[in-house]
Amino acid sequence: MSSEPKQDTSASTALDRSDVRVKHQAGVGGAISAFFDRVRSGDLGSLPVIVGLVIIWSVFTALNPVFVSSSNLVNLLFDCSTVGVIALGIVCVLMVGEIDLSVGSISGFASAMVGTLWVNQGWPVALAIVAALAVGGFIGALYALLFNRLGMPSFVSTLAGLLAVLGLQLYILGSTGSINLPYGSNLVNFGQLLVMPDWLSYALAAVPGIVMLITGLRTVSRRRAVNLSAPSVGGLIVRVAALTILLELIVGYLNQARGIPWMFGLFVGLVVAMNYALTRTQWGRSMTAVGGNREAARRAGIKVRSIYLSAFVMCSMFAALGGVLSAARLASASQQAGTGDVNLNAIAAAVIGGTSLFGGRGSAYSALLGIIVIQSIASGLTLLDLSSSLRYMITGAVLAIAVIVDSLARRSRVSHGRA
Amino acid sequence: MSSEPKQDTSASTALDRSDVRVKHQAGVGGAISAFFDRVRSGDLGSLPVIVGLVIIWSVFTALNPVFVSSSNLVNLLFDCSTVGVIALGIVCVLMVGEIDLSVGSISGFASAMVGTLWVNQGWPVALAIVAALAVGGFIGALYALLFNRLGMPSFVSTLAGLLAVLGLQLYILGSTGSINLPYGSNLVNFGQLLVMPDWLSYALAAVPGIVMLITGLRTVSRRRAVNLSAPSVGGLIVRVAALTILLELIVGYLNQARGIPWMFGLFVGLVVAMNYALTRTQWGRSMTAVGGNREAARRAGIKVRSIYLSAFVMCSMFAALGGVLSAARLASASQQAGTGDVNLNAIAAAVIGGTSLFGGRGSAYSALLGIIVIQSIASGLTLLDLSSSLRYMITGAVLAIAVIVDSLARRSRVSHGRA
Amino acid sequence: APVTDATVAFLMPDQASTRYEQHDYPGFAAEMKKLCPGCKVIYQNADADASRQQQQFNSVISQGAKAIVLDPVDSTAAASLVKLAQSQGVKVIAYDRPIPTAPADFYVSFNNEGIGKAIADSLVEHLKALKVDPASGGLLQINGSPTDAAAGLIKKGIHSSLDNSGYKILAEFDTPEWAPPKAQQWASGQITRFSTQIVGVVAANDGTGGGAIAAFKAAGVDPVPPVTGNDATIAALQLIIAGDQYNTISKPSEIVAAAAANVAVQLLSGETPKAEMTLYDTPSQLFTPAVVTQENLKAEIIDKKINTAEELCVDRYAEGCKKLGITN
Amino acid sequence: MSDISDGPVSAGELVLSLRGISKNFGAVSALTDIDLDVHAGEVVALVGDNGAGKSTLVKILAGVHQPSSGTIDFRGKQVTMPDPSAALTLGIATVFQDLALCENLDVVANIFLGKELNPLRLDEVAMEIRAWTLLNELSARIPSVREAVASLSGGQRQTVAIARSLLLDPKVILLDEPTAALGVAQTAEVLNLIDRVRERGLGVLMISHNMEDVRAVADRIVVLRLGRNNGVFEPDASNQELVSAITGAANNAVSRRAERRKAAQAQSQEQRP
Amino acid sequence: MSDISDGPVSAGELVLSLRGISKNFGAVSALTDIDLDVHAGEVVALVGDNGAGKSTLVKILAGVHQPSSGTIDFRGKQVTMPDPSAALTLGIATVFQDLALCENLDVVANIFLGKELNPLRLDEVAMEIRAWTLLNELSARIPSVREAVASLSGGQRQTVAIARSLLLDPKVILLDEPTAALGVAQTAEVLNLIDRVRERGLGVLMISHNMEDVRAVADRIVVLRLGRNNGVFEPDASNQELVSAITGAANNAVSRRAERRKAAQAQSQEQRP
Ligand SMILES: Nc1ncnc2c1ncn2[C@@H]1O[C@H](COP(=O)(O)OP(=O)(O)OP(=O)(O)O)[C@@H](O)[C@H]1O
Ligand SMILES: Nc1ncnc2c1ncn2[C@@H]1O[C@H](COP(=O)(O)OP(=O)(O)OP(=O)(O)O)[C@@H](O)[C@H]1O
Ligand SMILES: [Mg+2]
Ligand SMILES: [Mg+2]
Repeated sequence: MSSEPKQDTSASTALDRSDVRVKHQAGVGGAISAFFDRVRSGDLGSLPVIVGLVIIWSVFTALNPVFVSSSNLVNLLFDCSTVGVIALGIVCVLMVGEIDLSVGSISGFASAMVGTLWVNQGWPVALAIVAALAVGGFIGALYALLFNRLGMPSFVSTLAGLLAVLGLQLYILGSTGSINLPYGSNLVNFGQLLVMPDWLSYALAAVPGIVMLITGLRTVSRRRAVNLSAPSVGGLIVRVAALTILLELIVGYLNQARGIPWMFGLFVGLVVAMNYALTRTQWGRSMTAVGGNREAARRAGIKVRSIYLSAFVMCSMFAALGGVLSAARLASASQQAGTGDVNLNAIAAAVIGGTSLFGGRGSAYSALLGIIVIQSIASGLTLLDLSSSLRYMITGAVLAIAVIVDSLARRSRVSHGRA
Repeated sequence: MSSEPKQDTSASTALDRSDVRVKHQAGVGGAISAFFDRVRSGDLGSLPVIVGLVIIWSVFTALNPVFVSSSNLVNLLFDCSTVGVIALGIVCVLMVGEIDLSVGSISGFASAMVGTLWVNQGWPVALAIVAALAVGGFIGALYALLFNRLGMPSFVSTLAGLLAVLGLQLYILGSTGSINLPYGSNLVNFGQLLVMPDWLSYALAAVPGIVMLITGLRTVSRRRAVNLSAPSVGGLIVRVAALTILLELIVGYLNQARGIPWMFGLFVGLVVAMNYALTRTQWGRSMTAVGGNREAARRAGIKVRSIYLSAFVMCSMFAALGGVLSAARLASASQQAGTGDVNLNAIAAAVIGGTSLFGGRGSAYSALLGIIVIQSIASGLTLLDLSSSLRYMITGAVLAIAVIVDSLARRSRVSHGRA
Repeated sequence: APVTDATVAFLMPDQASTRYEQHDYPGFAAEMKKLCPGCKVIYQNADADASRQQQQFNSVISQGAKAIVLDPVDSTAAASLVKLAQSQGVKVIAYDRPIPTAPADFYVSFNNEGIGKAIADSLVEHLKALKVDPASGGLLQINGSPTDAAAGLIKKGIHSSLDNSGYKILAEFDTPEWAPPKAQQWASGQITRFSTQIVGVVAANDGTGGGAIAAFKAAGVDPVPPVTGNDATIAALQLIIAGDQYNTISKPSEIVAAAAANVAVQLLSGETPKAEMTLYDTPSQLFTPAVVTQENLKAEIIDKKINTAEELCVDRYAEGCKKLGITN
Repeated sequence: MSDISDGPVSAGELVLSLRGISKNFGAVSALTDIDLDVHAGEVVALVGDNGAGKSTLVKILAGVHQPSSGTIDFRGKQVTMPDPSAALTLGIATVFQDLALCENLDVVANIFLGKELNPLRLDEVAMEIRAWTLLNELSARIPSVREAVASLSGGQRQTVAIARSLLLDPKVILLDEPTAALGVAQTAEVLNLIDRVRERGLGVLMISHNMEDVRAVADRIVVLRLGRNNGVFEPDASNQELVSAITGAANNAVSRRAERRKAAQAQSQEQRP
Repeated sequence: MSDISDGPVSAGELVLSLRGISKNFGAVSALTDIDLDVHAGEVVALVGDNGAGKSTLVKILAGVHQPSSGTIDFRGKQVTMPDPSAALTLGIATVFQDLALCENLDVVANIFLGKELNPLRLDEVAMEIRAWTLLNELSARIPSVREAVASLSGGQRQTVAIARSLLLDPKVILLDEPTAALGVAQTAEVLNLIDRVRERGLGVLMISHNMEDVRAVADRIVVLRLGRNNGVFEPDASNQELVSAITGAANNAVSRRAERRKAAQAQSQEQRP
């Protein structure tokens, strides 16, 4: 179709810089001033949530300095990982504009399955985990079936699932009620004790910067080669340096106490993998498209049903994995596992991190950020002696404050015409 | 602008019947065949949910005939009223595409307020109720403020509210934990005992038919007068007769036991009023428009912010009223009022009844229908001797079945091109 | 006149522990079968929801129940249920938790406040026996759900014991929904906060106790300070065998449930059941629960046939069982 | 504000006057320093390339966007329009390019949205008859006004949006590509309508890409290019002139295509005989 | 299915043939008994009043709707298209009237949606350069291809939708009012494009309300009226003829307007001298 390509841009201006109406900046200075432009226009990604987080942390630290002690932070990382993995699944379903209310029940059921199969039936632990994940995936497939074939709203089907799966959990725990997972077993150690060796954590903290640098440089050279504008190499290096220094400092601080939990490493690994899948693969593009405009995606030839299927299945499997991790963390599989506010916390984490409930907008990092906000509040409050009533009130207030910064930023984005 | 009106329809065909592509039916036979056409094309309103309900009822009756005993049904009506009123509020926020997760907490808080103000502080009961409703409305106004001014997603603000208001509830109940409302007081009698006199319930059951007949006849004559097609009078009379006979039969059956509770009467009255407000007033039209396309509504000159304000305030006030009613029903205001699954049940009732989570589609009747479905399941299962695990599983399954009929009907509607 | 075909309802409050379905109801049903083979027993559990309990209560009356054994979700709210039942000639037996404001026909129970006091007392004695200096630290107190009336009673009992024990309470927490992960998270926070000052933990049930133990384990604290529990779940008994948990409460629920069945049958046949005392204007019969520690585990659990050695002494616990003389 | 919008408009009065209007969306300057006047009884056509900023200007006048700088005078008084309802109160009715209809409402509800008859007891019969009248005036072919707008065809929707704007008694009508999706008959009716509206002394600002339509109804043609004013033309300006003002070059796609077609026809005529 | 769509198209081959297609939406019969043929290397224009059923027909051919009755033959074999991806696999590319873009995705992502380069590691650079090439070919003025489509103007969006359809190598292109929102230059480019596409031997079905554009590119003009076939015309048919086939009457709004204008001009000329 390119029989007559007419590039009315001269070779000197890049192909994508031909429009006179757009301001562009170049070089390191340009990158910095572009950043401030973005701050002013409110286009900030997750920065506002991070600012909210910093506020919360400062306040809690002022109230009780133990809060930022490295050992408390390590605890925080352990606690984040379990519900965080569930929130990651929630991001998947929210991306396509659906919801799963049953992640709590599924996580509880998965922990019960691991408990019974491994401890009571004597299966190898890996097999028990695989079985739990498979059953989780099956439940998700069931929701997808109800949604795709019968058009049942996911709110209703997963509400039914919430009850039915809770029933299953109670059923398989049966007479025992709760099952101890053996202390000293690998799974429980993974959930409670295992941390990365210092050298590894330092090395891993350098990886994001290195990857960013390499891909960044390659993109720059490829874009230059085809006459597209390219970000300044200076700006790239500044950003890489800032990121790497920040990460290494954090790791260094945490290594003063026990260090980075492997479980948190797993969680972050999953977040990074999901982020890659959502932003850099055809599947992720299709997820975003389906969430944004289902009919347009269908007309573009996307197999919309398989996308929903994958979203529901991934969500349930992440929920099951989260259940296994929390069983490991607690060293027990009990009837209470997954009940209470697990559902709400997982959904709230995704939403607080910036994933939209209405589909088509979100990122894997929102699960990470959101769960850190939620667990920071919980952890900060455990360090203060408060009555239950005050504790609830303050949790509510702090949650609102954490999100206000983000809301304000988004509002300014809207008023600048980029909603 | 009507300087040159060109009606190219002759006087013999009605103004709205000029299009040759549309099939029209007339007379009683026409009304019936139009009904079957609608059944085939899936455009059925709440009929599918009613079919689902009938299925549930038949099964429960087969399992335990006590289910349809009039005394059990009267209990069912009492139980429906409390959460039903809350669900009515949920319909309001869902209509504009938002959500309120804190209705449970607000209802609990309202019952705690009535308890402390009335019983402990000696306020007149009416004043205590008004105070509770006012505080409920204030909380809703706060959400609206956060939403309108800061753009905070209602999921997050009401989640924060859920926690903060629960804290308030625990706080004002303080050490006592729970407060008995005096037996024999009007409020408690209203919630537990008072039923309508037989004659009144028969009379009220005739009202819908009469209203339908009068407005129907007036519409027909007005439409005829201005050369618009009008529904057949015969069809109208058939429908009125069917409705009236059905309602009178139900009332007669319930009057065999204690009769229709006043509390249920209040609930139905509110549903009818809300239905009128949503379908027959400018406010209701604006609510639907804002939920369907916020920007279009804004451009049409609708004060979008006031609409959101009214939705949130009404939701919280209905939640507070629901809380007062459940306190009356239980004759106590306790710490656990409004916790548990009140939130989920209220939202689920609205959704099951056919109100969309995404805004712009729903009706006040969905609260009524949905809560009857939910409470029927609960009531039916109390008549069977089941372990908790089985009860959960069956609740989930029955819930799914109740909605499948509706989902199937909606699917056929989509495939007929009227989604 | 002896009853032959009455309907009796057994209404339990929640799922927070398995005892209702694993012990109370089977015990009640078995005794009913013995006393009145023709009687029908309806079991319901309200999942900690007072409205649902009210619904269940109404429903069993619709089904013709003539006597209702009620373990109220909310003791205050249950008063209206009692009044309603009695106005229709239905007998109500308060079970487990009392109904203070409206006298039921009978009250059969353990005493939740007593349970709280017992576990705390046992822990304090243990600490005193170990000669732990009250000045060297204090205790953590983990209560049940802030919205659960029974948790309030246990909390009251624990306070009545600890407040004049000499040991101070470092921090106290109401665990939402009795959720063990919440207890664990809170305990983790306190461990970073007080580190070695924590000499013991009074937890209101086995789940929250288990959460506290997991927190200590996760923090690498060894040995774990003594932690209490309540309910004698298998998991908790195993932890006691392994030495991770200090005590729990064994409630011979079957026996109490059987007593309730006895009372119900007597009330139905018009007799007046024998009462040991009167509590809240209600003729009452109270059972004392037993605190279980390593010392008396065999006597209280195995010998009383509450659990078998096979159930408890699976692989990792076999060694501990041997040490305690449960197996040989 | 009421004193501005209430009095009757005198013929030829300057109803709308923009000075130095700019609008930035982040790094994009959609409009720079725009001046524009609309008089009563005048049809001003606004033309320009895709993305020239025409719709942005209309949205500013309709109160949808706020300008980054510049002033708007309405009937001699400087006004600000913080939201669309302010513009509607002033008497500015708008047909948006994206129509801005509520898909979940039916045709009647959309036409009367925000100005329902009898707010506390909607008069559906009166609204329906008025809707039919308006739609027939526009030669619309709509099967039923009680269907949701979602089921209408593109042209039917556009007719509904135009009908909306006629309902109130505006002083100025802004039409953003009102005939883009309309059939030939409906387009003719809309052009008739514009003529009638002008005769009644209203100011009309019309955007269109169809030069023929523009020349048929406009009294003045204002050209925007890349967000800036690029000349004002009389309706008898040649196509050539207009197109080069719009595209910014005399040698543009339109002229090239015209030449090529001429050449091709010449060639085929050569070959044929 | 692969054997149908894979072979090269021979010139003049009947690629698409519809017989007796009907489509009901509830009580509305949008299409009744439609017959239509499209040959390779032929541009068929589909014209008709608003609501005549043109878009419905296109949607049926694109697999969006299923016909209530009738058969579709593609390259001699009867086919059913249960969903749009089936039509795409056959080689039918479509530009829909409502564009069907994902507003939350940027321009590049929209153009490549469903056919991304390098599915497991998206090649953003290659996609961006290809997108710029396509857009420049269409004379599009888009500030940045990395902005979400939500921020584009109406015409810019339409260009994006057209660019989409050119990406694959289709056998048939369906264009539903492709130039409705386009500026004069862009319209000329699209008409050029249609000429080029025809020369490459593709079948083109184009819907438009602009009779001039239709006559400029079409080889055959098919008229729909109220959901039924209403005649086939040659491109040299007179405007009058076409318009009366479309509106169903010789005395229609268009002719009336033309007469009135002539009368008005005559009158003003009388008055002037
Ligand atoms: N909300 C927005 N955010 C960012 N950019 C925008 C926004 N709205 C418009 N623009 C940009 O402003 C420019 C002008 O857009 P506008 O819609 O006014 O064009 P137009 O003249 O109406 O074009 P068309 O003829 O295609 O309708 C475009 O380049 C567009 O990308
Ligand atoms: N999903 C649907 N549900 C109900 N009716 C529909 C639906 N889609 C189209 N129609 C009806 O079918 C008829 C034909 O619509 P269609 O969109 O095909 O018209 P069109 O010829 O494309 O008109 P236009 O020129 O305005 O785009 C219209 O009367 C419309 O109301
Ligand atoms: Mg525009
Ligand atoms: Mg169309």
